[in-house]
Amino acid sequence: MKTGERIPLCNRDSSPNELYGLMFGIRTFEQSLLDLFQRGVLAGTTHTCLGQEATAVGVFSALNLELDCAFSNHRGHGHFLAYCGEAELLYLEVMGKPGGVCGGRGGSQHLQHRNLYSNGIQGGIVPVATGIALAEKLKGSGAVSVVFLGDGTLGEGAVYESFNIAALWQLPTLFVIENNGFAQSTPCALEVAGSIRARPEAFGIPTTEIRTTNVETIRNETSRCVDAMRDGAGPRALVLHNYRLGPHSKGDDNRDPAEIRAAWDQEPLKVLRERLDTTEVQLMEAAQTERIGRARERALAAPRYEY
Amino acid sequence: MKTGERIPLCNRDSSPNELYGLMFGIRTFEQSLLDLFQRGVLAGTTHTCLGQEATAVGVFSALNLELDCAFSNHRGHGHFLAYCGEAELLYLEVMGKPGGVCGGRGGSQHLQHRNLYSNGIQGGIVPVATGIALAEKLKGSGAVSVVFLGDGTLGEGAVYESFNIAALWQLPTLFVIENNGFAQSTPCALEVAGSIRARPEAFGIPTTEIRTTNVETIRNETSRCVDAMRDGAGPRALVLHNYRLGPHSKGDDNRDPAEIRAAWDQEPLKVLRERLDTTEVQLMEAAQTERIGRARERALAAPRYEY
Amino acid sequence: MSTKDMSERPTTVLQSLNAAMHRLMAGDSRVVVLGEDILDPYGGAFKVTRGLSTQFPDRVLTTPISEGAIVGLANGLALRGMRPIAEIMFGDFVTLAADQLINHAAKFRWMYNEQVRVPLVVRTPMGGRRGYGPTHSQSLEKHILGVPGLWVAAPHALGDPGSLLEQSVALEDPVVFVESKVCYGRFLTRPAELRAEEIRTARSPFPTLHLTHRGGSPDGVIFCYGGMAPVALEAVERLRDVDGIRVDLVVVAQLSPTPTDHLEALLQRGISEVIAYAEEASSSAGWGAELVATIEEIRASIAPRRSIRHLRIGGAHTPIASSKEMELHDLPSAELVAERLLECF
Amino acid sequence: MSTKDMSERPTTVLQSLNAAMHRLMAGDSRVVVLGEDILDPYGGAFKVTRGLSTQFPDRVLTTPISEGAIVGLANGLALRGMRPIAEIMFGDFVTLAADQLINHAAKFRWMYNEQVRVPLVVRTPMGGRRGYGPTHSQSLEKHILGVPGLWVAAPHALGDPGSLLEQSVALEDPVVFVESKVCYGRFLTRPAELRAEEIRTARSPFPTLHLTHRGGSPDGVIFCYGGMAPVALEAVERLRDVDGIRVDLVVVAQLSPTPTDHLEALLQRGISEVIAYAEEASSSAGWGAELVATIEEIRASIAPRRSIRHLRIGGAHTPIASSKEMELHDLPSAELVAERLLECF
Ligand SMILES: Cc1ncc(C[n+]2csc(CCOP(=O)(O)OP(=O)(O)O)c2C)c(N)n1
Ligand SMILES: Cc1ncc(C[n+]2csc(CCOP(=O)(O)OP(=O)(O)O)c2C)c(N)n1
Ligand SMILES: [Mg+2]
Ligand SMILES: [Mg+2]
Repeated sequence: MKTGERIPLCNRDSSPNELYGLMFGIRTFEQSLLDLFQRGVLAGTTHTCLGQEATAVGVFSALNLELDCAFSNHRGHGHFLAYCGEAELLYLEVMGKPGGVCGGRGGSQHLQHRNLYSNGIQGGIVPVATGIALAEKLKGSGAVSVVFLGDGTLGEGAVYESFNIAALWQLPTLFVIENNGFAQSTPCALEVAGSIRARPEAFGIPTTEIRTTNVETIRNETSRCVDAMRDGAGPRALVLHNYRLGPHSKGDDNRDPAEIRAAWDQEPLKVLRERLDTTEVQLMEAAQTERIGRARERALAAPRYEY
Repeated sequence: MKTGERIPLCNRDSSPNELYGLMFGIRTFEQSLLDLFQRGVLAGTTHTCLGQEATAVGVFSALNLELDCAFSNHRGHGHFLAYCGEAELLYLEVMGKPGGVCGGRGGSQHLQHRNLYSNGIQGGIVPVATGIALAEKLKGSGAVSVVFLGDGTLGEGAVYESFNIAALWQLPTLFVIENNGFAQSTPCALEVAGSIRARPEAFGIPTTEIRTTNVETIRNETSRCVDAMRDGAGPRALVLHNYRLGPHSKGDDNRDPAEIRAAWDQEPLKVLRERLDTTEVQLMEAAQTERIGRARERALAAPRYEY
Repeated sequence: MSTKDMSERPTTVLQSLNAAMHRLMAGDSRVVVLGEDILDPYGGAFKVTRGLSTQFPDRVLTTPISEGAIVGLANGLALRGMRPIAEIMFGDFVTLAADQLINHAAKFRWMYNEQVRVPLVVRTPMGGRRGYGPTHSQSLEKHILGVPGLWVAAPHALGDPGSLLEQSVALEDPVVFVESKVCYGRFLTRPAELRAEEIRTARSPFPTLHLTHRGGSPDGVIFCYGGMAPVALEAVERLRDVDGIRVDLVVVAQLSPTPTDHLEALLQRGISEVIAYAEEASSSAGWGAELVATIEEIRASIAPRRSIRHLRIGGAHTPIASSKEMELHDLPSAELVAERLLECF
Repeated sequence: MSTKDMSERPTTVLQSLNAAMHRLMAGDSRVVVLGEDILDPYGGAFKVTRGLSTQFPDRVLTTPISEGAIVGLANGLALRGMRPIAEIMFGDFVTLAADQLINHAAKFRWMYNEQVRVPLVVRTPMGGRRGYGPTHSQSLEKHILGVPGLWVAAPHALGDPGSLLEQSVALEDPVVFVESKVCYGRFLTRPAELRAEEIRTARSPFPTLHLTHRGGSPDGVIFCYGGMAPVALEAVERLRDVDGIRVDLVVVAQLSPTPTDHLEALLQRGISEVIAYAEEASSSAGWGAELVATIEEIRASIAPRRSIRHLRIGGAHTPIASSKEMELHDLPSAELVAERLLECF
């Protein structure tokens, strides 16, 4: 597959500046999608991770990107970009063009690139990711398998079947549970009873819960989980709390505007930017904007399917 | 439907003698099934509740049998008999005869009588029972809905979807989770990770765990759950630990004979019998043996389907 | 509904369904509606449930993302005398409710020896052409046809979707009600040039719509349902206007059990030499196959020596692409239907 | 396997499958077997996995009761280069794995643009006549036919079940392998009086077995698969011996995708006036319907004026009773198959 210019990726040694750069790249990409939709350039649907960039960057920067596997969900652009940085391939895919990472067949929710997979069925990906962990364990590859699920996806029974099996067989599966406050239009309180954290714990899965949008904290906690798993300690769960800044997909958003405004004060880019040097931030932002812009323009110029 | 002589049922006021009598009736019924299988009179399969009679009698004696609903599983004869005492109808059903409680269509695992239902799909009955609780709540009937599930059935995702919804909507569902040590040939440790009790609790369902074969304790704890639920306190779970004395169905049993022998020392009939008057016990046993025997003989004499 | 009503006040499929939902809830306190994201102001992903939660807050329940349990709950509700209408947000997720439909809902009545009824309706939108990709565009109804005890019905813009829904709720048995997501915005209308007749029987209560050209027997017939109705109609018009070929249109609403008596009635009116079956799913082991087999059985008894050219026309036998061009290319269009028929003449 | 092999050392379907499982695990360390209760000494509910956990303890995994996750795990294993063979204890529970089969296994290869393969096999026993009742006796395979990307294969006692399993594991795509629970104990054997020929092609690798009477063209043909093979064979013998009617037998192993090229080859040999399709499930929207439709399409091109009498013979369109008498009455017997055919002559 022909790949264009990539966004620089992050690892455990990346500086806050670099982490910020990657998050900003993802933000820019996602915002441009909403823009392309509004301009009628994109069709179908898309789910952006605005406000949740720290999860993507925090988790993937803790992984061995050559080795580890990840299964992403419907809200997977950030995961994809933090995994491989191939903005152009993703643009092409979302645009349904032949050059896309899956030739335009999969589109936004159905991505596959090297060790990264995604699918649009809530919950169903969780046992698959658990099977990936089993495969890697049987092969002795040392890889871990990461799977992303939202608060709403905790409604699906497949999740608990997977918790049970991952725990019984001590598989290297990392369940990243991201509570962004909503499932589509439904607030968490109407779809999740009891405690999120207690759910994997009930199956004997050590669970870390963090209420922060600090990307470094997320990277640190992920690293601890991954190191333990690589040492054979069995599955881990990571419960992250954040807020979805954008609409569920591209449509209506019936949430309280004040609530959304308040969330913009704690969103991961802002939180990190406050600690960084303004000039460096501006340089980085400019470089990313240009990079993403080039990817977008190249993708826009690429041919569509013709019959 | 024509019904023969019934086994006397129990309620919250029933004496230990009466509780024993009902348990003994169930035991006698179940043993006679294994016997009929061996004699080639029965075909198909059957799952007896030998050793688990205290669950059936303890739970149903705490219910309002006119009002409350119950969904039973594949191991449901004890539940059926403790609910309605219709031994003859059950014999006929298991024999596949027209006079059976479901005309022989359902057989052992698929029973329906008044407010009692059962089905042979592990886990699938749990959301149905939750829907029954919802119906009764919407109707304001005051009924509770009881559902029985084994340790092995905790493997099914449907169970957790139901925990979540019952808790969210505060439905009067009582989840009776019976850990009899095995799922078919598989010991609990190979199929249940973590803690059984923590599972409903993770969804915010108050859970009572009892490690006893004492039928009165089970009745008391069930009563407390049911009373709370009738007062609108939402779902409850009851985790019971016991031991399956017989084979999974009628076939092989690969368990350690010493383990099985040890379990016979703690089985509910023995435990209760030790506290009762021997003469009364003998009278009661004789009466039940006769009753069950009559039901069996009448059922054996009844016509089969002819085409 | 007659053609006249439709022309008086233009109504969309969505409006028709939504109005029926309101009527159903207002008219019967046993009706309970449940599904994901159905509360106002959102009112459901495709808005069929809009306004219900405001009007009937106690009987409209937004659920977690638990398709299996949603249908399981509906089963329990139905067993206890309620009239649940469950929504599965995308028909693609009906796979998650397959066990509740096949091993619970459909079985209870018979296996409990007619002692219970399970009057539930599961509504769900199927179909592509919206760019939603491989897991949000399928027409999976073929996989739940032929289940003893389970009805499958499909409204369409040439009929009366709301009445069909009311009929479904009135049935004593479980019904999967397959909506077409591209048709929600369509106006209910029937072509004035064609004579319309509805067949319905006690055994097969969901009406089959027969649209015929006036004067003389047709050159062929197209059978279709749901979202393919407007596509097939366009093919009929194209064949007539461009190619001078007169093809009747039959729009089936009862997908399962097969409305054998309706088919018999149709074949009694005359047996076409060419019959096409237009469906959006790939036609392998699908709805069209069942119709071919049933029609052949009927033909054998009423015209043992005649032979019919049966033509199944469906989508590509692949998943459905996100790419707009690929998706539209792979799903059966009016052009394709017309072309495939033309090849027979 | 030839008829000769079979007579040399009597082998049951169960032995054939179990031996193949052993060969597969011994020959390829990527093969992983998973399912409920499959560890020795129990060795699985129907014993197909017997001995495996003793020989290959690391690659035989007994699972919790989680049919969905079992197939999900197999998906993950297959994506990462393993060759999982998953067992679903009773075919009735395939409903619980429908989402993993339809929305995951079958889609990955195509929707990921051919970048992955999903070589998994899901083995499961279907069928009744054992008195197991409504939720343990069904033949649900009709509901998973016609899924793009998913193979469905069925071994039978007239063929070589073990080889078929090996073929399934060797395929790069997901296969549901439908065993017949009443046939496990049957000896592999073919009737000496009939000439046997196998059709297999690159496009349709699972063989179709054609059993013909010697000398002259037959009066009719019965198509069947899996557990219906011995039943249909008995009907063929009864028709020949009692009624003097010569009916060929075709036993299909590839249920999906439809082996159209095999059917074409068969029809090229001659088109019977009567073709029966014997299946254990109710035939509504089932395997037989797909065959009728496909055969009609082939017939239209090679013999446009001929007409075939198609006869679907299946079980009652109800759930399957526990009652032995009712169950046997409602499932298609050799008598029924023979009678239904006789009516055509
Ligand atoms: C099985 C299934 N049911 C429903 C949907 C439709 N759906 C897509 S995203 C979504 C909400 C998911 O919520 P959550 O898991 O919290 O993730 P978020 O969107 O908040 O990231 C729903 C209901 C789906 N894709 N799959
Ligand atoms: C969905 C489903 N999977 C598998 C089975 C087969 N099966 C019947 S009973 C059983 C074991 C159940 O174990 P548990 O829940 O502990 O109940 P117990 O038999 O011990 O009472 C199994 C696997 C089934 N009936 N349904
Ligand atoms: Mg969310
Ligand atoms: Mg158990």
